[in-house]
Amino acid sequence: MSLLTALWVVPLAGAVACALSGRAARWTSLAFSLAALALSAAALRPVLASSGAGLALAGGAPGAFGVSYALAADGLSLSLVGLTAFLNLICVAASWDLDVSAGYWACFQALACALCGVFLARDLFLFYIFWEATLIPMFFIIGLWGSDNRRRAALKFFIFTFAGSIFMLLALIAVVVLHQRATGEWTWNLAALRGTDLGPAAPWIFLGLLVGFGVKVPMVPLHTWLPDAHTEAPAAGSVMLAGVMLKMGVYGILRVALPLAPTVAAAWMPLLTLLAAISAVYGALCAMAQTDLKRLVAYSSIAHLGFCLLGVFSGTAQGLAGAALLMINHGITTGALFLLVGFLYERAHKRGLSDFGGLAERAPRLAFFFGFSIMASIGLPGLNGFVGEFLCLSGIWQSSLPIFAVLGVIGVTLAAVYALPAYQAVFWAPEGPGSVSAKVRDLGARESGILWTLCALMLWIGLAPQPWLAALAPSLRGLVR
Amino acid sequence: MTPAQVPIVAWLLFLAPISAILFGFFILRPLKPEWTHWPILLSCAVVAVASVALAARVYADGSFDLNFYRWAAVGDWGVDFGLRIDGPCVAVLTMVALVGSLIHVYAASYMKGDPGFSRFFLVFHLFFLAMIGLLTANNYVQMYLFWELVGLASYLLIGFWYQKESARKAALKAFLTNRVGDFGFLLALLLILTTFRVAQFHIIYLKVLVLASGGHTPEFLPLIGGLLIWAACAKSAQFPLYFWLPDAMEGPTPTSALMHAATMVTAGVFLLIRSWPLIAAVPGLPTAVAAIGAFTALASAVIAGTRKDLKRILAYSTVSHLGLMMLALGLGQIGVAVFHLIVHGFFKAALFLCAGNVGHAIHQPTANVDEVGGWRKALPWTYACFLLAALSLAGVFPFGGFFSKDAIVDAALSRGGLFAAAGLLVSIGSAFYIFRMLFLTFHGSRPEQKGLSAHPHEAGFGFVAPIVLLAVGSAFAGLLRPLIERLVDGGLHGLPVSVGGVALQMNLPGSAMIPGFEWRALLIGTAMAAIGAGAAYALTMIDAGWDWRWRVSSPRLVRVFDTDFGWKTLIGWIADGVTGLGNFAGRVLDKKWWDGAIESTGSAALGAGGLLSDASRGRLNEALWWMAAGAALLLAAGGLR
Amino acid sequence: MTLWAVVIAGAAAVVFAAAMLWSRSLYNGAVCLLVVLLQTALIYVLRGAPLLGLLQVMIYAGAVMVLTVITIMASGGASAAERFADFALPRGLAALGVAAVAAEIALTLAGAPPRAAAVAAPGLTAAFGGDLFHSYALATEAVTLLMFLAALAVLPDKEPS
Amino acid sequence: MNAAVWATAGALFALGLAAVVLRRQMLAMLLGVELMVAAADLALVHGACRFSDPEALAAVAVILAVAAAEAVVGLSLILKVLRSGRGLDAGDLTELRG
Amino acid sequence: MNPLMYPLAPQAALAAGVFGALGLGLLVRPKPVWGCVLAALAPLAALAALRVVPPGYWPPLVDVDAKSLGWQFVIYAGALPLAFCAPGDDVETALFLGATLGMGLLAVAGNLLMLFVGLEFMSLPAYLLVARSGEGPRGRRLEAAVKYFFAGALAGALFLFGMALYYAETGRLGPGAAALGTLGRAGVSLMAAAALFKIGAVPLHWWLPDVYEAAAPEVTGFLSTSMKAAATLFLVRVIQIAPDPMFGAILPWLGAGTALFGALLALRQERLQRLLAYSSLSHAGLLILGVGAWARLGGDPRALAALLLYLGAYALMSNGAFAFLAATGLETRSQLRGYAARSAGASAAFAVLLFALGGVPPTGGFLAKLLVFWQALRAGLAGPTALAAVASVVSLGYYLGMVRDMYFDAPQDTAVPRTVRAPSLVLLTCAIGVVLLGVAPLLRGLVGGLWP
Repeated sequence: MSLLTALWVVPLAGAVACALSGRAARWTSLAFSLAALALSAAALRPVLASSGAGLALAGGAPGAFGVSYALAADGLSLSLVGLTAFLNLICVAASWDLDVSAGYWACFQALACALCGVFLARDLFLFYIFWEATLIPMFFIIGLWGSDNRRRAALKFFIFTFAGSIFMLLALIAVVVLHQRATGEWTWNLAALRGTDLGPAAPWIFLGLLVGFGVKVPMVPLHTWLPDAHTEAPAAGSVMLAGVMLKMGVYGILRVALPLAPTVAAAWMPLLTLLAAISAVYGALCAMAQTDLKRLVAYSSIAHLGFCLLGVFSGTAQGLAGAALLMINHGITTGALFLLVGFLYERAHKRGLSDFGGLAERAPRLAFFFGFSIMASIGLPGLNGFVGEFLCLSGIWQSSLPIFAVLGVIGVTLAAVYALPAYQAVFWAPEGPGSVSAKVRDLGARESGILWTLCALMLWIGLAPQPWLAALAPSLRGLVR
Repeated sequence: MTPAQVPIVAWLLFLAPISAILFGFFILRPLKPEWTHWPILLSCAVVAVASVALAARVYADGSFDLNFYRWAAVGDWGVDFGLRIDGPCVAVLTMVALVGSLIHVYAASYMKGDPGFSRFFLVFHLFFLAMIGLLTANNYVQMYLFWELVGLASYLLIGFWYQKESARKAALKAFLTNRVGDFGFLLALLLILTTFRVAQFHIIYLKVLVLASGGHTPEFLPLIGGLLIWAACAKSAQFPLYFWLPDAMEGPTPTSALMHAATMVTAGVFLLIRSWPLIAAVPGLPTAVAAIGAFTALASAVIAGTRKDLKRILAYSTVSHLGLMMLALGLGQIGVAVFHLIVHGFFKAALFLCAGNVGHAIHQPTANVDEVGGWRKALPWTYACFLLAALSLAGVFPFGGFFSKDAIVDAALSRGGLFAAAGLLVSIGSAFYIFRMLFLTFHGSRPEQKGLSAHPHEAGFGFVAPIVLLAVGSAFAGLLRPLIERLVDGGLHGLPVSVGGVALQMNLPGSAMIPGFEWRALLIGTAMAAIGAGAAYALTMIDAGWDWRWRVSSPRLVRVFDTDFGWKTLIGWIADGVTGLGNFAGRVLDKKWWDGAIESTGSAALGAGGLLSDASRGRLNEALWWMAAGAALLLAAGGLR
Repeated sequence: MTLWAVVIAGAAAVVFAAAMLWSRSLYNGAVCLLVVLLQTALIYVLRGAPLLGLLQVMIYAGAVMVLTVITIMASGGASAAERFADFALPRGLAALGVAAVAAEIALTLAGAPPRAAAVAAPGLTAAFGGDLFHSYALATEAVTLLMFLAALAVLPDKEPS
Repeated sequence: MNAAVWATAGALFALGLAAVVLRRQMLAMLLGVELMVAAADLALVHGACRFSDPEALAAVAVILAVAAAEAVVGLSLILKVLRSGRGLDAGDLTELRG
Repeated sequence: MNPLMYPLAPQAALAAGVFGALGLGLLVRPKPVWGCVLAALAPLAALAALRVVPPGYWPPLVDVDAKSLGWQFVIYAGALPLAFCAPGDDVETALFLGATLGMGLLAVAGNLLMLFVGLEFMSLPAYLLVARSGEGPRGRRLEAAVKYFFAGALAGALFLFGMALYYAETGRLGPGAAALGTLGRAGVSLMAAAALFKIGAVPLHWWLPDVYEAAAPEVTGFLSTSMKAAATLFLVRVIQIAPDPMFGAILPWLGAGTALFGALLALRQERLQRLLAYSSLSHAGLLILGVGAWARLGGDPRALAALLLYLGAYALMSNGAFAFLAATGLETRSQLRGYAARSAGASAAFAVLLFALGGVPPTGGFLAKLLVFWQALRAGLAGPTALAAVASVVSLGYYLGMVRDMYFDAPQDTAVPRTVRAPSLVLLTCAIGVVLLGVAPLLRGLVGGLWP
C-alpha cells in the first residue's frame, strides 16, 4: 500500500471502524485522526526535502473508459491534506464531550477521506468522485447534528453544490471528448488532458468549470448557500466546512480550471479578478449587517476567500503563494472562530450578538481566545491572517489593474469594521435584557488546549511564514503566468 | 560599551519587555495579579538604561544595522526583519524609554485597586514593546507590524473600562480611524515592494538617491509619499483623521499621558522622518505636509481654548503641537521636528499627569473646568509642576519649549506667508489655552463651585515624584539641543555605503542645521506668550464669568466648536453611510433579493410540478388522445421531412 | 371488374365503420364491426388471398366478434342509454348493406370467371400456407403460447389473503 | 386498385382511432381497437398481394391470432372492472391521478 | 432437434417455466408455496442458457447479435428480484414468466413481425399481472390494468399500421431497405411512436404513473426495469431498421424534456410508489436521450454500451427501491419520516439507492449518468445534455428529500413496522451492487494501488 493511497484509505477505514465501534467511537476516531496526521507529516517530509518537487504515484493502467487510478502530491496538495488531517483532529478533540452517536465520528472520518482524495487525485474521474463524495458526509453532519432549521440548510447545501458541479462534470466530459477527437485516446488523466485544444467550445467549458468550483469557493454570485450551511452546521462541522471544504474550490481552480483552459482564463482574467475583489468587499459589507455570530463568521469567510481568489487570478508568484498560504491560514483562524462560537452555542444554545454581554468578566479565557482569533481574522500583522492577504494583494497589484488591489485593501479595512463591534457586543457591552450570559462558564482545560495550539500556529505563521512559503512555492511554479 | 555588547544591548530592548509580559501573563496573572507591575517596572528600567547606552554608542560611533531573520521571500522580492539603531531612532527611543518608565511608576500607584490592574499593566507594557519595535524597525513591513500592534494596544487601553459605553465607542473609533490610516500604509507597502523589490529603509534611500541623481523619480513615488502622509495623519492625529484623539481620553490617565501625548501619536511623525528621502524627492509633498501641519495646529489650538474637560484641552493641545512638528518637517527642519518631539514628550506627559492628579483628587477619571478652581494651595506640588510644564509649552524663554517650539515658529517666519501667520497665531493660542487651564484650575475661586463637596488633597509620593521629574526634565530639555543636533543632523543618519567605489555618506536631504540662538526668536516668542497669557488672565481671572457666559449667550457658536467646525458631523455621516451600506448589502441585497431569487427557482420547480400533476386528471380518454396526438406529431416530423 | 367489387366492399366497410363509431348502442356497433370484417375478408379474397379471407372470417369475425357480442349482452351494454330508439339495426343501414352485397355478387359473377385470384402470383396461397409453418414457425408457436396465456385472463381473482 | 384499398384502410384506421379516443364506453373502445387492427391487416394483405410475398400473408395470419388474444384479455379486464362495480364508463376510472 | 432450439435456449427455459407453473397449479391441489422457487429457477436458467447461445442470423425471424445478448442479460437480471420476491400464486408466476418470455422473444426478433409478436407477448401478461398482483385495493389495480391495456392496444395498432406503411414502401418486413420515401418514413415514425409509448416519452406517458402506482411494488420494479429495457431495445431495433435523421434530431430533446417533466412531477408526489414512478419516467427520458445520441452517432457500439450499462445500473437501483417499499410496506412520504430510527439497515440501503438514483458519485447511478452524458456530448448534443443535467438537479429535490425525511425527522408513531425478509434481501444486494458498480472502472487500479 503506497503512502498516497494510505492517506485516503486510513480515514475511510476509520469511518468504518467508528461506525462499528458504537460507544467507543470517540476513541477510534481519535486514533485514526492521529494516524492520518502522522501519515500526512510523513508524506510532507520528502516533499519538503526535495524542495517541493512532489512525489507522484502513477496508479494502475487505465481501466475501463480511460479511467486510471492516478494520485500525486506536491507541496500544495500535501499542505491541504495536512490541514485536513490537522483540522479533523481538532474537530475530534473539540466535540469530545458531545453525546452523539457513532455515526457522527464516522461522518467526520469519511469527510476527511473524501477531502484527502480530492487533494491527491490526478485522474479527473477519481477527482470528481471524491469531489462529490464530500457532500454526503457533510449533508448528514449538517442534517443530523445541526441546530434548529438544519433540514432545509442541509438540502440547500447539497443541491446548490451539486447543481454547480454537474455543469463542471459536463465541462470535464467535453474536455475528454475533445481530447479523444484530437489524439484518439480515451483518458481522464489531468496531465494528459492539459494540452488539449478546446476550440470554439472553450469559453463554455471554462464557464462550466468555473461555476462548479465557484460554488464551492464561494465566489459572490454563487455564495448564498454558505451562511445557511454554516449557521446550521454543528461547531466541528463548520470548522471542517470553512476550514477545508471551501479550499476545494480554490484548489480546483488552481489545479483543474486554469491549466485546462489557459487561453480563456487569460482572456477572462479582468472579469474574474473583479468578481474576486467584489467577493472581498461584499463579504465584509454583508458581515456588518449580521446579528448572528456564525453568519458573521461565514460572511467573513466569503471575504477571505475573495482575497484567496485575488491571489490565484493574479498569476504572479507572490499571489499564488499568498493564496496557498491564505488557504491554510483561513483554515486555522476561521476554524478557531467557529470552535469558539460552537463552545458558546454548546453552553447557551444561542448565537445572537444581543444574546450575550459582559462575557469578559464571566469567561476571560473565552474573551482572550476570541479576541486573539478576531485579530488574526482581520489581518493584524504579526498573526497569520496578514501574511496571506498581504501576499495576495501584492500579487494582484503587479499583474492587473490597480483598482482590484485598492478594493482588496478596502476589504481588509472593512474587516475591522464588522469584527470589533461584534466582539464588543458579546464581551464588553453590559448584559442586555434576555441575555443568556449567566449560562456561559469559562473554557475547560481541553478546550483551552485546543485553542492554545491554534493560537500558537497563528503566531508562528504570522511571525515566520518563510518555512511554509518554501513548502508551497515550488509546486505553484508551474502555474505562474 | 564594547562592540560585542552592542547587539546584546539592542536585543535586550526587546527581550526585557517580552519576558516581563510573558512572566506576568502566565505566572503572576493567575497567581498574584496585584504583583504584575513589578517585573514590568524592572523591564522599564532595563530598557531605559539600554536606550541611554545605545544613545551614547550612536553618539560616539554612528548608527548600525542588525539583521535578524528572513521573514518572507517569494518570487523576486524578499523581506528580512532586523533592527536599525541610528540617530533619530535613538533620540526618540530614549525619550520614550524615560518618559515611559516614569509613567509606568505613576501608573503603578494610579491604577492600584482597579480590578483590571494586571490586565492594564500587561497591555500597557505590550504597547511599550510595540513602540520600541516601531522605532527600531529597519524595514517598512516590520514597522507596519508594530504600527498595527500599537493601534491594537491603544484600542485595548482606551477601552480599558469597557463597562462605560463612551469608552467602548471611543476605542472602536480610534481603532477604525487607525485602520483607515493603515489602508494608506498597506497600499504604500504594496507599492514600495513592487517598485523597489525590497523593504529596508537604507536600500530604498539608496535607490531613491541614485534615481534622483539620474534625474527621474520612480513612477509611483508621489503616490507612495501621499499614502505615507495619509497614514501618518491617522496615527499622529492630523487633519483629516485627528477626531479620534479627543475621544481617546476615555482611557485611564497613564495611557493618555504615555500614548496619546508622548509616544504613540509621534509614531506618525517618526514614519515621515523615516521615509523623508522618498517624500523629499517629490517636489510638492513637503509643502503639503507643512500645510496640513499648520492648518491642524491652528484649528486645534483654537478649539482647545474652548474645551471644558481638562484632558480634552490637553488632547487638542497635543494635536496642535503634532501639527507644529509636521510644519517643521514640511519646512525641511527634521532636526527641529525631532527636538520638539522630544521636548513635547516631556512637558505634555507632565501636564497629563497633573490633570490626572486633579482628577484623582476628586475621585473621577477626568475633571471638568467647572468642577475645579482655586486649588493652588490644596495641590501645591501639582500646581508647581503644571506651571513649569505650562511655561515650557507656551514657549517662555528659559524653558525647553521655547527652544523647540519657537525654533519652528522662527523657521515659519523665515519661510513667510501663511506659515508665518499660522506660526504666530499658534504660539498665541497655545499660551492662551494653557494659561486659561492654569487659572481656571488653580487660581481664583469660581462662583459655580459652591455646590462642590470635594476638598482636594495632594496625592502620595508615587503620584508626585514622576511629575516632578518630568516637569524638571521639560524645563531643562532645551539643553539637549546640541545632543540632538549631532544625532539627527550630524551625518550619523546614513550608513557608510559605497556605490561603485564612491563612499556615499547618506545624509537626510534638506536637514539644515538647527538655527542658533537669536534675539529675534527670543523677542517674538516671549511677546506671543505674553499676549496669550494676558488674554487668558483677562478672560478668566478679571472677568470671571466669561468662560461660561459666552456658552450660554451663543449656543450656535458652542455647537460649531463642539463639532470641530462641522468636521465631526461629516465623519458621523460617512460612518452612518458605511453601516447603512452594510445593512443594505447584508439584509436586503443578499438575504432578500439574491438568496430569495435562488430559492424562488426551487419553489418555481415545486409550482411547476404541482401544476403538471393537477393537469394529469387520470382520465383514460385524455391519455389516449395525447397518445394519438404524440403519434401524429411524430408522423408529421418523420413523414414531412 | 374485381376493382369495382373491391371499391364497393371498401366503401361499405367504411360506411359501416362510421356507423359503428356513431351508434349509441354497443350491440349495433358490434354488428357493424362484424359487417366490416366480412367486407375486408371479401377484399382479401378479391385481392387473391382466399385462405387469409377464410382465416379472417373464421378467427376474427367468428370467434372474436361472437365473444364481443356475448360480453356486450352480459354487460347489459345493449340496454345502455341508446342513441336510437329501437333495438333493431336501423332499417336504412340494413337496406344499404343488403344492396352492397348484392352489387358485389353481381359484379364478381358478371366479370370474367374468378380469375381475380390470378392478379396475385399463382400458388401464393400454397406458399403462404407453407411459410406459416416453416419460416414463420417461431411466430406461430409464440402466438399459440400467447393465446394460452391470454386464456389465463378469465381465471377469477385470487381471494384477498 | 391500390388507391382504393389504401383509402379504405386509411379511413378504417382513422375511424378506429376515433372510436378508441372519443367513445366513453370501454367496449366501444375495444371495438375501435379491433377495427384499427383490421385496417392494418387490410393494408398489409393488399401490400402482400401486390408484392405477392407469402411471408407477409403469414404475418397477417399471426397478427389475426394476436389480435384475438388481445381481445380476450381486453374483454376479461373490462368484465372484471364491470363486476367490481365501476361501470362501463372510462370517464369514471379516475381514482389514480396527480 | 429444431435448429432454432439452440439459439433460443433461454426462451425455451422460460416457456418450460410457464408450463411448469401452470401444471403445478392445476395438478397439485394445495397451491404449492414453492411455486415461487420454480419461478426463481426460470430466469436463472435463462441467464445460464444465455451463455451458451451463439450469435447468428436465422432469417427471417430470429437475429441473435451481441446487442440482443446484452439486452437479454439485462432483462433476465431485471426479472430476478421479482422472482425472489414470490410473485404470488401459480397464475401470477406463469404471467410473470410469460412476460419475461415475451421480452426474450422481442430481444431476438429479426423482423418487424417478430417485434410485434414480442411486444404483444410481453404486454398481455403484463396487463394481467398488474390486474392480479399484490394486496392493494382491487379496484385500483383493475383500473390501472384497463388503462394499461387500452394504451398498449392503441400502441400495438399504431405499430401495425406503421408496419403496413413501411411494407407498402419497401416490400420487406426486415431491415436493410434503401433510403425511405415519405410513406416509409411515416411508417417508421408510427412504429417509433409505439416504442416511445412503451418507454414512456412525455406525450405518450400518461399510463405509466397510474400502472406503476397500482401494481405491487416488486411487480412495478419488474415493469420499470426489464420492461423498460425491452422497450429501449424495441426503439433501437426500429431505428436500426430505418436510420432516419429525424430520430437524431427529435429524440434528444424529447428525452431531455421527459427527464425534466418526470423530475418536476415527482417533486410533489405524496405516495412513494407514484413518486418512484415519475422518477422512473425521468430516467426513461435519459434513456431516450441516450438512444438519440446513439442514432446521431450512426449506431456507434460504444453508445449502445453506455445505454446497456445505464439499464443495468437502473435495474439494480429501481428494483432495490421498490424492494424497499415491498419490504417495509411504506405507502406515503409522511410515513417515511424518521424511519431511520426504526430500522437502520433498510433505510441505510434505501439511502444508498436514493443517492444512486440521484446520480451522486460513488454509486453506479453516477457512472450510468456520466456515460449517457458522455455519449450525448460526443454526439454534440450540448443543449439536451444541459437540460438533462438540470433535470437531475431537480430530481435531487425529492431523492434527498426522502433521505432527509428518513434521517432528519422525528419518527412518526403511525408507521407500519413490518419487514418482509425476501425483498429486504433483494434491497441489500441491490444497494451493494450499486456501490460496486460505481467504482467498477477504478476497481483494477484501486486493487493495484492497495496491494501493488
